[in-house]
Amino acid sequence: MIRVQREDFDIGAELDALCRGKTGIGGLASFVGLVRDLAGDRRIGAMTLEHYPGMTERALAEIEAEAHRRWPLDAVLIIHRYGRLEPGERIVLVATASAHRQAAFDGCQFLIDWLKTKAPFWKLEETPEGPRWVDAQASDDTAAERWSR
Amino acid sequence: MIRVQREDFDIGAELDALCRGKTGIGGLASFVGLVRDLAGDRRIGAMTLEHYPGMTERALAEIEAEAHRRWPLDAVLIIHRYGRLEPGERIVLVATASAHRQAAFDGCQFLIDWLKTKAPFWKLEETPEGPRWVDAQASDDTAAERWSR
Amino acid sequence: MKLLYFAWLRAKIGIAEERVDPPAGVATVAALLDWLRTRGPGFAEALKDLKVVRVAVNQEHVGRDHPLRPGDEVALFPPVTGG
Amino acid sequence: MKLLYFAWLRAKIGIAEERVDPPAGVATVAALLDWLRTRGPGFAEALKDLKVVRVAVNQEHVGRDHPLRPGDEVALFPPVTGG
Repeated sequence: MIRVQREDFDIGAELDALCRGKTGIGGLASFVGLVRDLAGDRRIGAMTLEHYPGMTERALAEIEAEAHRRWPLDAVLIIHRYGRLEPGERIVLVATASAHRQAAFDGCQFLIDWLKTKAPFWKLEETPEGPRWVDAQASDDTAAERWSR
Repeated sequence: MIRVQREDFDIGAELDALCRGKTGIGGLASFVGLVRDLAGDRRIGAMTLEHYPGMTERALAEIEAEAHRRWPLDAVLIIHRYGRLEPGERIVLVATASAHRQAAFDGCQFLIDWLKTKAPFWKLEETPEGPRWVDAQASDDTAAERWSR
Repeated sequence: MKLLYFAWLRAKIGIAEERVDPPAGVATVAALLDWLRTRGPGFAEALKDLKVVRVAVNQEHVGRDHPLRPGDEVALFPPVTGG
Repeated sequence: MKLLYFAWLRAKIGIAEERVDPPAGVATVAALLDWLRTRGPGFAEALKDLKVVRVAVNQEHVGRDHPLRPGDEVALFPPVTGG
């Protein structure tokens, strides 16, 4: 399941809903990305997440489908927020449930690695020197590439 | 933080408490282990988790400390239940928070891998043929060994 | 053809969305980028370094040689930074 | 010396906890296991295959050559299966 929304989400409620009625699940891996108050040595007041409505949903659905193709997953969840977020706020939740924990872990890491290089979101940070668009990180490309085949 | 308890836990509340006030956290990885209704091809009615009070807490505290030594983690959480649990019920929650997502993922996977081979818990399954102690799995040893050094 | 601009590309170009009718020779993404650069200083500045410009056609990431058709939705944006 | 038994070791031996005073020669974990096997059929059955018996002394995993002292808490159990 994928969702793109402005509002915050309740991790516990989302994960409960994901697993409800599925008693073959042995492991549930999840990852939450949060707004940090520091980026390198710049202090961040807040950030605004811009996205490409329509393409975002397509990209996330494709990432979800690819995770199902690669691992035996009982459930996949991607929730990504947009709009203005302050430090400590949740940005994204990805989760995978499987009979086996390694599939859950690998699938979950795949989701966030691919999302970071394929889903059309952009971060504008509020810094003491004014607004600043976040640059893509080479480390994110490296992380995504380990899943290429 | 570690906890050994009979009662269920609320994943969202636990993760919120873990991150509260820590605005340097960029990533929060977590894993929940659940009771499956199948083990291999045996149908499981329920299972009872026995543990070694005292040693359990020591073992979990040591695993927590080792995760902190190995990765730059802002917070570590291990909650493990004991007693009788039915399919779909939560057994264990491990979570790690870090400025960087790879540290969070690696730390989280380390926690569950070490816990499965070092923490004194034993599972007694209720099967149609009667109660059956779960055997340790070679794959768990293999998973734990990748963190040896 | 519908064009969309995101993040600092939108900020530099000064518009988020427009409808254009490129010259007949503009049949690929590469040709579109070359033509857009001639449309004013904002475009020239935004498209100065094409290494940091990504393109989606009909909401799919595409390469520079991707063919274009009149009804396409073409989006230009920097490398993504979500998650 | 306090002895604790867990999981199927407890079930086969039939007790969860006892206080024992082993003979003077029992100075290591290996010697304790050998002595325990002589204490009855439940012990012999539980300790038949020592490859699947783990030992903790004072709540720490130890090897077979670990030395024992009178006040120790010694626990015997199968390989753990939590998580």
